[in-house]
Amino acid sequence: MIHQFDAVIVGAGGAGLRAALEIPEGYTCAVLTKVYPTRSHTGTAQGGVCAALGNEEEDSWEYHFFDTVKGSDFLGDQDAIEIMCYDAIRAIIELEHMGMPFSRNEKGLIAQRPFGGHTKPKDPNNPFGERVPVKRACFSADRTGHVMIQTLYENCIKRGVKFFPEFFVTDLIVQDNVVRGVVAIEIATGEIHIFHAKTVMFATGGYGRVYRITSNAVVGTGDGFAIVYRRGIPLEDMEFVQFHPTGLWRLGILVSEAARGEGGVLKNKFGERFMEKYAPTIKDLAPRDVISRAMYTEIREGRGIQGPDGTYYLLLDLTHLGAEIINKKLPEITGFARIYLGVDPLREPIPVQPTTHYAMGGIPTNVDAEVVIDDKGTKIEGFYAAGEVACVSVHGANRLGTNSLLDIIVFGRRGGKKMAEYVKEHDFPPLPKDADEWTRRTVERILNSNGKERVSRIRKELQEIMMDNVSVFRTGEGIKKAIEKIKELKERYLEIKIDDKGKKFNTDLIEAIELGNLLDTAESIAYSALNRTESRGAHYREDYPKRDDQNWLKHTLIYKNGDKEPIIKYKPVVITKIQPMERKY
Amino acid sequence: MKVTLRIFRFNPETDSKPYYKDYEIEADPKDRVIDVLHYIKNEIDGTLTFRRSCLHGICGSDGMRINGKNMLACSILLQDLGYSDANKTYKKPLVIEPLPGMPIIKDLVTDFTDFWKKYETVKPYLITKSQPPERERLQSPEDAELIMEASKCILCACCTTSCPSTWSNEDYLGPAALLKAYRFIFDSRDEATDERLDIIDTPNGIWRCHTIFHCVQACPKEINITWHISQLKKKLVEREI
Amino acid sequence: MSFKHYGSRKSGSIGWLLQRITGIFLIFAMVGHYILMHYTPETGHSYEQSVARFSSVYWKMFYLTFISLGLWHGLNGVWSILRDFKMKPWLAITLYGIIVISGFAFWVLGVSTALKF
Amino acid sequence: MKVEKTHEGYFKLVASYRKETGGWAWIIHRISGLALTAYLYVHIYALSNLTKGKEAFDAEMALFQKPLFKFLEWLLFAFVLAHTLNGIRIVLVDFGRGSYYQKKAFAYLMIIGVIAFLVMGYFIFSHEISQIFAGLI
Repeated sequence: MIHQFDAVIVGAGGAGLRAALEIPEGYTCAVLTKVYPTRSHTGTAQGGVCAALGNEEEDSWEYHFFDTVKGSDFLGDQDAIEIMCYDAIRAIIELEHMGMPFSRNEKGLIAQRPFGGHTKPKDPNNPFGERVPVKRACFSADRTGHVMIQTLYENCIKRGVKFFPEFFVTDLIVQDNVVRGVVAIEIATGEIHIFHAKTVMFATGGYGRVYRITSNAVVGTGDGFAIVYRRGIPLEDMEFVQFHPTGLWRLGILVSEAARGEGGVLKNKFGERFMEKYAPTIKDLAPRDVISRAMYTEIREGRGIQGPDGTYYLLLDLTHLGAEIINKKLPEITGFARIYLGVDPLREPIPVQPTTHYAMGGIPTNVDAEVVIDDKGTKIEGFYAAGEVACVSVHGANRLGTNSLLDIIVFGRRGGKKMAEYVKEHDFPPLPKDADEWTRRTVERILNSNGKERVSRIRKELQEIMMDNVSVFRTGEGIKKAIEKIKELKERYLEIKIDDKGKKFNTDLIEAIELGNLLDTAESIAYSALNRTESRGAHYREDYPKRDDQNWLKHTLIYKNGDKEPIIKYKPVVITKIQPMERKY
Repeated sequence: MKVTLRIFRFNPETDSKPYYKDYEIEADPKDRVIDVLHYIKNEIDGTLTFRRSCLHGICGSDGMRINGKNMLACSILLQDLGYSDANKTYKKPLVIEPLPGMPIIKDLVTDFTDFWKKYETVKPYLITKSQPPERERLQSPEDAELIMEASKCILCACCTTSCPSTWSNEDYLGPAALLKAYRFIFDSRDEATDERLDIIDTPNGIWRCHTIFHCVQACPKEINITWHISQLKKKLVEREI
Repeated sequence: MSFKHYGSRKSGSIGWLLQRITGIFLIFAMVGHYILMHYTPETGHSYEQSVARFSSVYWKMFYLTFISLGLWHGLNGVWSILRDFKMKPWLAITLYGIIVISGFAFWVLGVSTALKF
Repeated sequence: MKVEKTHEGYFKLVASYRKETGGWAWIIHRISGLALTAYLYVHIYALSNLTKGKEAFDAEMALFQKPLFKFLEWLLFAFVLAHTLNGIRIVLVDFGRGSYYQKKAFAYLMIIGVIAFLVMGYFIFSHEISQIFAGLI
């Protein structure tokens, strides 16, 4: 079946929904999502969304800007970061006007709390002097993302946006650098649909499921990354994978940074508050890469606690906070600890370990969410990307907590506005013949394949090898091992066999296609990581433990090259106001 | 420990009638029900179909009926269902069925079309008539607290499908939609209270609630939905008098 | 955009409230009734005493209220149970008719008994 | 999109869904309510015999003094108690914060109910009970 829409948005998370709100009346817009809109992963964000509102104490967007640049280990593009931090205040007020139920302070203003890496100078007259944590994260208890996605979805209903829930997008139709639509499988019927469009936005979220321990949803299989990568569009900075320090032990379920923002502390086997060693000034509120590394170091040096299954964890201690704060401001994570680990945070510390959390890299875009495929700014006409799948890059080598929710509402909106302009000025580009050929072939191949490999087995092996070799600490040797394994798995992937051969709601088939996406995404991560021979932000190479601004102050662009080794090119980092300096907390 | 899962199966392409299939598996008391389902799908029978996404009870995808009661498969451990002895073989099967009273698409997957229509009926968005201020609208912490619990709802449909009033009349708005109505009626910033009260004050609306508390027991986010609905009823009565 | 709701608005709040108010009244009335009937069975059940009670204006008023509210509470309850089910209009009207007519008939019977004395 | 409906029936669902306090209270309330309404009709009809004179009324009253009717009356009281006490719970839920303590409220009210039921049993059968004791002595 062929549909025609002026704008097609793939993914109904925060970025997709925010963009959909910008498509003007009179133009058709379809939002495709492989789950129901409110099920998207934005909803799991807990802690907050940052904006220098200054509701609790003196603050300025310029401090926010500085923190984000420093947090990114100076790899973030400063023009984009400036736009985001400046626009944050307007964006939050706008969300409030849309009806988002924020927590409030005594004055009736939006309440704010401290968050990892967000600071202000102790002495305002000395902006580059010593910095102290600042209350900057606007929140709604510990379900900020949940109320945000609900609010955005509510407003989409108000606007009458057309949704296609449970449509799994498999391919992007692009020819001569002009985007023409997408191909999707309607999960309920198994039918293949072509969406012919003037503009397409990818807001498909992250790829956490490449790793074994992850806070990401099962649907976070990197579909958007893999689709564009296969279509010859590069991916930027894929080596930077954020590990959140506090995932529930074994499960990886996120315990928000807000827990530390409210005063929680990390402790090792001996009950020491070990972050005092690694980040003497802001301690447990250091950025995520710093804490994750510190935790791994503690475990390696024998100060972790061994669980019955042989894996190690550390402790997040909230017991000193008191019932009032825990129940009022952190109810959600209290529930998680109780349900999943049988631990009552009021009385005992929570066992935690670092968990795969966020993709800093992604589809390269400019500050208007337009996809640019090289260092000269060549665009793919009509193609946009926003949210986790995009790399603007505002997060550089490491994202600060709360900046992801900010990213989606700021750049989702900017992308939406550009799309609105684009649909007014352009006509439908002709649809190439057999646009759905790749999808049809893939589906047929998987359904008819009668090999002996199980999808789940390959997926598990991929997740293991990535977790072991391409996570917090990396070595060239380890990454090479992972690459070899990925090659092997890709070959075995051609020999799979699925049990469900039907058409209707065939999740077996969907999972098989997703596995293909995981493999392609993993490949781009591993090659990018192998290539960058320095340590920066979340990318830590034990064989190259120093940051190397001389050679590596640049973005990686990785291009697929058939079955051969991918091609790697570079793009300069935009530096406007702040020159790279040593990053310590 | 050994547990038998008795799972509701129905494939519209091959089965004329739904049936139950037993799977005997090795599990740990600390496993979630969703882990066990994943194990079956991954290792034993790939045709088993169910929805899931975030796996920690915030996306609301995997609502199903487990041992006779609606809950999220990702938010319940086997040990909380009485399977707590790691060395035992349990005879009593763990019965897993789709949400009751909904059309069934396949296995544990149900059709949510009506559920979303009901949700949309109560106008689930802030309506304001006055010009918004330059900064945020002010709201006291007490007023914010009033809608905090209601805004926890994850729209998993566990409540609505557990309500006997929905079973007898599938057009009843149901707890989820009424809770959403509460969320906006009691939002100090909303300016369409009257319009909203009219929507729920119908024979298929709030008056089909008989405080049976099935919704409260089913809610995975522990929202006291009945309390919120009783506030709405009082508001409606106040308006009439 | 309303979802298949039938009937008019304002279709329940007063009935809902009255059901509760009559319920509360009936609790007290029932306690009195039971004390009379069982705590003092000798006087409560005799013909003379019953006739004497019915002859008193206050008792008459009490019984009339009791019968009226009791019937209303009971039949409104029955109707609200029936309304839980999706009914074709003709069935709804028929059942409603039966309830109203039989309720009225028994009300007349009860009232006439009380008013005889 | 065609979806197959495989509904369980209403009564089957009510019977099979795992019920806690609220569900049971609701079922008890409905059944006792229906029974009491039916009884009200019977009661009004029986009372109308007052108009037929002393003989007819006394004959009827004598009938009600038979043990079987006494037992039925006792049973009726159980229905009255269940409906009345649960009615109190419903009013607490509707007008107070009863939603938060409805399970406890139900438990306490039902304990009161059982005690009241036994006490009433003593009153109804006091004549028979004293006879039994008289026989023993």
